[in-house]
Amino acid sequence: MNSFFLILLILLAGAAISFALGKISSIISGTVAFLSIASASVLFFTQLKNNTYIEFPLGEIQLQWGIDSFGYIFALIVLGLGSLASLYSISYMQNKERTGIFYFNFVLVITSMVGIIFSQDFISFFIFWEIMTWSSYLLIIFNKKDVKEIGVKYMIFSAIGAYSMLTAIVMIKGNYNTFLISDAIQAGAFNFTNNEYIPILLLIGFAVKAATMPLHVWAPKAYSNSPMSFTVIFSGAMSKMGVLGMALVLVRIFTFNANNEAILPNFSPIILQQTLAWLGAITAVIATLYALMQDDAKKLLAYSSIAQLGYITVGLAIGTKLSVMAALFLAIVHGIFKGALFMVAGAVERQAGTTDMTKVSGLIRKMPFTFFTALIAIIALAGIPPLGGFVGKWMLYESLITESNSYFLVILVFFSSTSAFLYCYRFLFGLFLGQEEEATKDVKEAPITMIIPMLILSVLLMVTGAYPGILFDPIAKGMETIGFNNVTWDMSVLGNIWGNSVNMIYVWLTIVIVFIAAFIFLTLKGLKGTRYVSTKDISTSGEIPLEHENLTFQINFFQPFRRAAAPMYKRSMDKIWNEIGSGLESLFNFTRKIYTGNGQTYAIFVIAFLVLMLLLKDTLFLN
Amino acid sequence: MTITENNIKQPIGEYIQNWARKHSLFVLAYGTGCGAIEIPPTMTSRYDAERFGIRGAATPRQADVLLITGYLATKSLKRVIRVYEQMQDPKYVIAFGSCTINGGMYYDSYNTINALDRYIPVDVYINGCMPRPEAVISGFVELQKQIASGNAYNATKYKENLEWYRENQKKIIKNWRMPDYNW
Amino acid sequence: MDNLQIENNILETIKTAFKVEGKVVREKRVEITAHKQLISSILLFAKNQHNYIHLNHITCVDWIEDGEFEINYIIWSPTTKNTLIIKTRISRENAQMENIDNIWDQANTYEREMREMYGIEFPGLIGEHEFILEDWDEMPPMRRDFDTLEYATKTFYQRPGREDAKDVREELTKQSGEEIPEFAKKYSREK
Amino acid sequence: MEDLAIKILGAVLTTIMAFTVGMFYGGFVRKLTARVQNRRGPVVYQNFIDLLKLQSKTTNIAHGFMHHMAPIWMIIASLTTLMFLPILNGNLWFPNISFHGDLIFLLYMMVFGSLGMALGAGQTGNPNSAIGVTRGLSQMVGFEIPFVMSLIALMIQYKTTSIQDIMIAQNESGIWNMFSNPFAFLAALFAMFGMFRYSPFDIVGAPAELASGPVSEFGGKYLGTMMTANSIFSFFKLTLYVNLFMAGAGNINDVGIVATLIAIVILLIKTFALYMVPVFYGWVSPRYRTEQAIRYFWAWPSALGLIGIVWALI
Repeated sequence: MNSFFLILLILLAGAAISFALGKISSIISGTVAFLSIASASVLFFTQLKNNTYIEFPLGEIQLQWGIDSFGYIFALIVLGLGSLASLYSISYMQNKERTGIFYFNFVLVITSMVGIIFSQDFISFFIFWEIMTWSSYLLIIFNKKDVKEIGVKYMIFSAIGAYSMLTAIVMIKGNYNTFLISDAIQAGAFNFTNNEYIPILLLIGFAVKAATMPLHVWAPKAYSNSPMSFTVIFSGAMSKMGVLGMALVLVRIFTFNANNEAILPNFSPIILQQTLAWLGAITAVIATLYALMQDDAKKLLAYSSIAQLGYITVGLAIGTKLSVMAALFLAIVHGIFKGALFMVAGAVERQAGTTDMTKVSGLIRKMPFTFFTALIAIIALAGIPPLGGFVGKWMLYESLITESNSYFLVILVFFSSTSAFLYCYRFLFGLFLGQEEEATKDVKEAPITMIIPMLILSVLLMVTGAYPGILFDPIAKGMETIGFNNVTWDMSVLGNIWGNSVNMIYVWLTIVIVFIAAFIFLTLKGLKGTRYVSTKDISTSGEIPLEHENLTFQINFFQPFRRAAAPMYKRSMDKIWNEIGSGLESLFNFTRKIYTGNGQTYAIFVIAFLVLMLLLKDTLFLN
Repeated sequence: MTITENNIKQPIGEYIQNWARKHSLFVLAYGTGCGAIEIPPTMTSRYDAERFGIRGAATPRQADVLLITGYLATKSLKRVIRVYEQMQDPKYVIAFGSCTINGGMYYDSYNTINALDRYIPVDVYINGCMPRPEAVISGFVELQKQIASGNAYNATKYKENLEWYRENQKKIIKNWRMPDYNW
Repeated sequence: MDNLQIENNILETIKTAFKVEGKVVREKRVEITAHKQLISSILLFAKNQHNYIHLNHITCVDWIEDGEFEINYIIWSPTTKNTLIIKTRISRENAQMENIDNIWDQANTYEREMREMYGIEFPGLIGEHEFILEDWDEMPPMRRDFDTLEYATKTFYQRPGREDAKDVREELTKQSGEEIPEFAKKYSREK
Repeated sequence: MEDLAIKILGAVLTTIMAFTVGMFYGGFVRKLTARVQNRRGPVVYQNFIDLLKLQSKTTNIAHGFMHHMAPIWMIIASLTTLMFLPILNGNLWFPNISFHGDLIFLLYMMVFGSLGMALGAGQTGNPNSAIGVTRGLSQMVGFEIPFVMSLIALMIQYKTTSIQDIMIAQNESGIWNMFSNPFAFLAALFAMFGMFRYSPFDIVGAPAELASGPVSEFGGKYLGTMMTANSIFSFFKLTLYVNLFMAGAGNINDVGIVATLIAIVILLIKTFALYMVPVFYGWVSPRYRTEQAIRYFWAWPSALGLIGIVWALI
């Protein structure tokens, strides 16, 4: 049997079996889910060769599945993170109700994402896309918390995305008479000179999943309210599906239109490029500003995900070799570190009962491995050398400064990433540092099946920091597939087009040497006289904090910053959408009055619609 | 290898360390008594204690010298003990003003202690009510002499005779809620 | 006595309202002595009718020879800038006084202090018993029958060499030609 | 092999020089501050005595692993940034590994120490430390903006992100960047006030109010190591500024020992002159609150930075 079908079949069977076993035992069900995803991954990475395609008919339509180097990048994220997350969820979902449904949807999400990567035609792409949306919807409302607000918001925005995507697909079919993605690209469907609507509609569809402003409002609560083991996938991999689509479309727009900008004076791709880049940067800034005001670690991470996706959008929108490489690198690395961080949040939630940073503190002594993962992932998230996060950030900045003339964009991105230090610190401090809370006195380290995926991810972050080349390799191949020529890379040297470079090996060497020397010196010096004391033994003007008194500073953490940045906090996209929502409601109230019950009126509507379609025929359909 | 100065023999490493300790005194001023008002002139332009290497420290972790300025109420004694124990060795105590010596004008008060050295070891007493900044500086110079001669080992004495000190302390602080130390 | 008109007026109104003793001490200061059961009514009356909205102080004096505590409520009016002192006496035995922190919130602080320092009970007073003193298990220290020297000698280590620390009251009485009253001799430190 | 030996020797020499110079500068500042306040002040080598004293403390307190690590992180940040910084202009003696890093890398590496220190301070459980850290990090967001703006201006101006190239370009044109792009220089200078945390931006470690803030639980060897790291780091920052805006030190063609010594002297003069700016500014300034400090950096310095970028574009 063909490996494509086999992989999907294994995953679907895994979904079905784990659903059936969910009633019996959550551990068995989780193990089945893990095994199916893991075996599918093994199958994928061993059996499938790049650039293999199969075609089969579905009725009259010719469908095509296949895997190219570009999809391979995302398959790395989806399957790698998927396996680890399913391993993680065995313990995480233990002792929870309705685990069957959870694992069913969980595996289904993975299946649909693998399907999206396989799809080389719009029909299967759209079908898998919708499966992904629906199964993730069921996971978002899994905790049955604020279903109305979160679920409805997610559904509305997903629907906006889906309909715009569907419209674009219909228009492609109408204009070029094909459903195959490669044919559409060959025909120039994403080309601005031919039709501006198709790429923009597709972009809207993808931007919803990539949580780009102004379509991001569903994300914070959806990320923070789903079970953490799913959020690992949700934020780490599923958002990357939006990135995949955006990269696919954007790169084509810019490469195809590079030479004939003058044809469209009104709406040149440069404007789209700049608009998208600025939207990405503003997303990053605003999400960062909100992230650092959160008291709940999960929400903080959710906002931070949006901010990171903002950087990726910037990279994709700039569209040069280095920036797209940076964006794809960031996409993978973001999958790794955000996956690790959500796993950390989940571990804390499972062990300590809550991730509210005002209620939990000082877990470092209880959960050292979890803290280690959090530390590594946070360093990567903050973009501090020498981990993978820095590599992506560096390339993004260099591409912005050297290759595009958007210097003010750099400042915006830089502002966002500097402010990110604040919430990075807040996350580590809030959960792990400070004095121990009495309520969390008996907290234990998370079980080993949760620790292992976390540690694997942290090791990956270190490796990608020292040898980013192992990720550059698939990325470069993927980029060549979607239309870049000659993508060069080095194993551990980062370079820009001005010829300046950073050698990560030297960075690592220096840091490791200094670290070892300083650590030995500081540890051995006065070893006998050094004593480790509890966090209650602090100098608070001679006052002694009692057992139940927790002096950790947690409330209004960044108040001075908030005061300084007060004008930026005044507006919220959420409010704007709410206003639009109430506006729409009154509009619908008005439209209700159209239904008069008179047949004549309806006839007029039908005629009016036909007339409208005829008028717009030329714009929507080319031939 | 030893070095001899003022008829005192010290190993050279010790000598250098003591020299550094002597010339770099970080002072934690416990300023609850009226003597606290004498500290600003001591530290600022007029008397300039910094030329002796004396400077203020904000927390007991960084401090070398605990300067107790004036009377100690029983309530503040608890804090002083706590602060003293939080300081890192080698540490010194300078008690300042008559009240720390014999209670001064508060000798018959129901809530001020009379003899500080019963509770924590005192290296240098500066008498007077209040001692002027010159006296304070002379106290510091006396302490520097002690440090240089290697005789300022009162902190060790405190650890050795901890039981005796604890007994005295607990007589005042009946509800003993101090953490136990593992030195 | 035109300049004391306001003071006299206030005194008169309170006198007629409550049938209490009182006098104008000097300009802007009126003193009233009342039974302890009248205190809260007088305070309320003064607060509402004469705008004595500010509670300056509540003080306590130990009249050990009469076997009584004297409690003074000192209140002040911002309109007339007058101080009104309301005095009352309560027995030292099982000393108890009405709690007035529903009239002025800040009375709570003074009352807690009096409870701790004199042992006067205020029924319904909110707050822990330990207020200023820590770990105190002796007689309330501000009572005059509490001998601080004895306590200090017993508790703290008196350092020898304080020979000049003698009771100077005798010398002072000699200088001024007065005599130490009988009751006070009991507390003399030179027995 | 010989190459490696020379490299290691160069690294050690650079470290020693940075440490000594940084410590002496600290001592000079204390002495000068004292003279300004009409005092005699401590000896100029007082910082060395303090360091020796702190290292000869016999007992030390650590509140946990991150507390223990904090000084190490700071040392890592100081030394790594120093190693990636060309100390003398094109000189063969102290290039270290500056060819393997660039400005953006240094910009991010500079944060490493602050974050490590913040984590250590957080682990102590002292609320003052955490408050100090939030102030410090917020303030950092403030001054990084004008700083990065001026750096971008320089990068645009010379079409390079390498410090070495910027130095060479300045030497070739003969005009220092502080004159060729005064706006960028001013923006960076204002950012420097925040970086050195002298008044009016010293609220992070306000001694009376926050009990010296983040370092309030650090004593003995930990405080001593931090002091060392800070000294090295301040030398690094000064040299970075001199490299970027004052054409570095020394001539590119001279590699002899005498020329190197002269270059070092020039470097010392330039760095000291630059160091005096925040110190002088601090003497006459009261203290800003954190939000005032942030607004300060986001107002005029950022505006100057923007003008600097536009200036570089023109």
